[in-house]
Amino acid sequence: MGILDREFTDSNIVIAKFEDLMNWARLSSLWQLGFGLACCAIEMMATSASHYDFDRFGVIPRPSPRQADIIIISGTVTLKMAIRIKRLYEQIPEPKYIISMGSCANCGGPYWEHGYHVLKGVDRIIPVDVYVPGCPPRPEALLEGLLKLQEKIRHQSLVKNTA
Amino acid sequence: MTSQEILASLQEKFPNEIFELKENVAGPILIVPAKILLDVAYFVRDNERLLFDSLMVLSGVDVADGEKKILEDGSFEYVGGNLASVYHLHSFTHDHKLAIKVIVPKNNPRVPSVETVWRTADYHEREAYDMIGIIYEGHHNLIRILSPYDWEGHPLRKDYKVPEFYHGMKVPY
Amino acid sequence: MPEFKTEELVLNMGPQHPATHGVLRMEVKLDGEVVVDVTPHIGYLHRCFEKHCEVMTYPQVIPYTDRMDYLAAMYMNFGYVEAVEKLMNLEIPERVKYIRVIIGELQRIASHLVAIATFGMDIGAWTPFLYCFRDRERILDLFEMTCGARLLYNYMWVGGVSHDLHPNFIHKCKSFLVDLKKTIAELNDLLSYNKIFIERTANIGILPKDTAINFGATGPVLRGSGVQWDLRKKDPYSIYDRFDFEIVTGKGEHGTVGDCWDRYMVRVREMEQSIRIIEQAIAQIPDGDVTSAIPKRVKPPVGEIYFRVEGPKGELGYYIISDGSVNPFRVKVRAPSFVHLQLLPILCKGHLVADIIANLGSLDIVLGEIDR
Amino acid sequence: MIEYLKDTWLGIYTVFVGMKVTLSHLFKQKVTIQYPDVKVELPERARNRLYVNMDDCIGCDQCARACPVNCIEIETVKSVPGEDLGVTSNGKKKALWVTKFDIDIAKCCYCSLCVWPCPTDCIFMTDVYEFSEYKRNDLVYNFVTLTPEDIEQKKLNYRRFEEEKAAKKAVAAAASNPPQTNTKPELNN
Repeated sequence: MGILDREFTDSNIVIAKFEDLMNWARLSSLWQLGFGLACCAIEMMATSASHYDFDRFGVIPRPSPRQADIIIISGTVTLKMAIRIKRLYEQIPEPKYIISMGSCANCGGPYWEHGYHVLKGVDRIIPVDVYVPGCPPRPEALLEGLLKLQEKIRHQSLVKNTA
Repeated sequence: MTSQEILASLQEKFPNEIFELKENVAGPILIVPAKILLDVAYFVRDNERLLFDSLMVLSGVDVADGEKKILEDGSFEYVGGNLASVYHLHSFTHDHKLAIKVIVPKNNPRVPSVETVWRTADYHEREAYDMIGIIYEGHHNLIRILSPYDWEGHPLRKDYKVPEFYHGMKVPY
Repeated sequence: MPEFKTEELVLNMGPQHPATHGVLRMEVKLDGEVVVDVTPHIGYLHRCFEKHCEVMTYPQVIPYTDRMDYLAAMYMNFGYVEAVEKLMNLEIPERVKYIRVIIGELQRIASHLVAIATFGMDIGAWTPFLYCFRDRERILDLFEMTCGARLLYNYMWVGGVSHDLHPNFIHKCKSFLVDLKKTIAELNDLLSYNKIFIERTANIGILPKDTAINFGATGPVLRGSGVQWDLRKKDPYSIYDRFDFEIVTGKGEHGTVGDCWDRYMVRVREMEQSIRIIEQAIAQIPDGDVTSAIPKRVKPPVGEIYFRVEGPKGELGYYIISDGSVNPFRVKVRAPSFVHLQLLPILCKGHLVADIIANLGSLDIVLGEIDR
Repeated sequence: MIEYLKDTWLGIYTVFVGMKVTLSHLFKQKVTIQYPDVKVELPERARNRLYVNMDDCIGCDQCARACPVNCIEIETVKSVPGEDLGVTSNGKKKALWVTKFDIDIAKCCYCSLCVWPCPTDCIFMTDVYEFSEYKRNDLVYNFVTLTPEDIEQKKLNYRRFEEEKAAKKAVAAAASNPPQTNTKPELNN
């Protein structure tokens, strides 16, 4: 039985410190699944490129979902793709986080009304942690979304299930 | 060559068929009967004076000229009517253009495939089949291309109804 | 000697694959490491553009055209507004024509920069990606200054453009062009003439001239095969007939004409030609009002038109049917990438698995445009 | 053999040419923006989050009609005589109470088509781009300045006014016409 599998009724001082350490470690190296869908993927690429440099926040693209912590849904999720996204999500080991980037991933965006083949929001199939609005969001907006996610991770608890 | 001259040479080659030249704001459109489309295609590609070696685009169109019937739930559908398959051709050698239109009834939308004439027609025909529902006879692999392989209906028809669910995912907002 | 039993292996690449340009799935049949057949499966980004056009008014379609080829959104606007203007027989001010050409050519450079960056990344070169994106960022800054958006602009409108050029635009654009020339030289040192890069791309995916024409290839792919074909010269639209530039074609310097290296190099050299066009346009641009010709109500007469422009990826055509109302009856887009993707099986046959990615990168496809 | 050696030499040489380019970049100005600490100023035409200045809005619904995405929802109630709604900053007289002005920013495509038709320039795009949320519903922006009680009151006022008007009309009609026309005043809400 590891410490992570035990259930505690409340967090004592050891757990609280351990939590802080865990959360700090988690939030400082969020490896993302290198995964682009549509227009927002270009802004995600621009975020990884020289001007914005995603690596400064410990975000490194990984080719395989099994090595990733975070998946940025960057673009329109179509019904054909939704099944695959769900599978990718299930392959990511816990703890896993999702940033929904851009209008399309948030709620279908410009395609919400007449898009017969567009999933109206990725939150219909997988739970989303942070919604970044924009069409597409500026790279800074994505970075801000990431900072928000880090803030969320910082206050996570091993004891209580906050997600 | 102008469209008039092309029409004349086609009429010469196929004396028993009826071609029609429809006036349009951006150049006339040649309407060709569906059953001889493949012969016409080979002719316009290989004839020395025409040499249409490039198919710029093939588009399927729902003409929606049938009778509009309002259903009980407020939606509507077209009974009868036509579908059209439009070919825009261009010749690299002579640098002239031609638009060909084939009109087929909606209840039996069969058009011969020109995939063997211009290979680029392969995807375009699959798309027209997927979106409009025109069946291209003689195509080697006429399956859906853009929508999932188990999708139902042809989305670009004017009376298309969006399905409620697809694989357990709600489709409308 | 016992006989080895061999059978074909089916390998699935994508739709999530770090080296496919977007959400493309490829079913690859392999004999050992040699590719027997490639079947692309598309439609993972099918966003129903053509259905949306039927319910939108003509100006409302423009934001959706942006979202097709998001790497060349300005050019997508360009083709659409030119088509609608042709259908309406609308005369637009001279200044607007020049602005469109300048912005369009800048967009072509931006699109080619991404094509080169991702091609390098596919082959295994990470550094050119950083340099190309650095320069692309400057073009985006110019666009943002002009119309306020970074990627999807909705800048060109039927009859005009939404904003006049920013007062600083010409100055900044000129200094950018000076720097870009240096970058191109750097890029050639870094990537184009690198021996490893040449080994990976020369003599790979050879596309003969006749096949290219029969498959409807256009743009850099067709020119890479050595065909002198550029709509800006051969079928001029807008005011491209006023500028002096060359049609760049592949010459097979490091292999056979029409291989991956030729297609790549055509893009690099086309950027130089775009610089020439922009410099001429900046020198000639007249003053004037840019919004005066925008009609209050865009309502083309009954009719249909197929209008094509030379997009960064190839011939971009809009087939618009108007029934006389404010909404288009049917808009069909002839997307260059959609046509080019058909070439992939032809190019890959007989090569190794790693060359699939080189071929795919050299075609420079954008899935938003393929699936629409 | 010579070919082989030449190829090897070229391979090594061209790699070093590339290395030289990279090395020269070491001494160039850095382009990375240290984002949370340094924020670049956006150009004046920057198109980011929409904002509505409700003081100037006359409830004409033109932005909602221009929107290709239909992310703007406007509901209005007519004012009754005697109510003063004020004038907008460019001198247009207001005649409608705007009881609902919701913009679903999550649907918005930032095309700025809604900005141009506005007669009072009250809807515009700001340079705010940092507004990500943990919950999807937080992205629906509510611009109405009236309180819910106020809105109820305005609706009630208008309904009452209409009823009175209808009643007056009925009285007038009854006075001018013979009583056999059994017209019932139509209740308009």
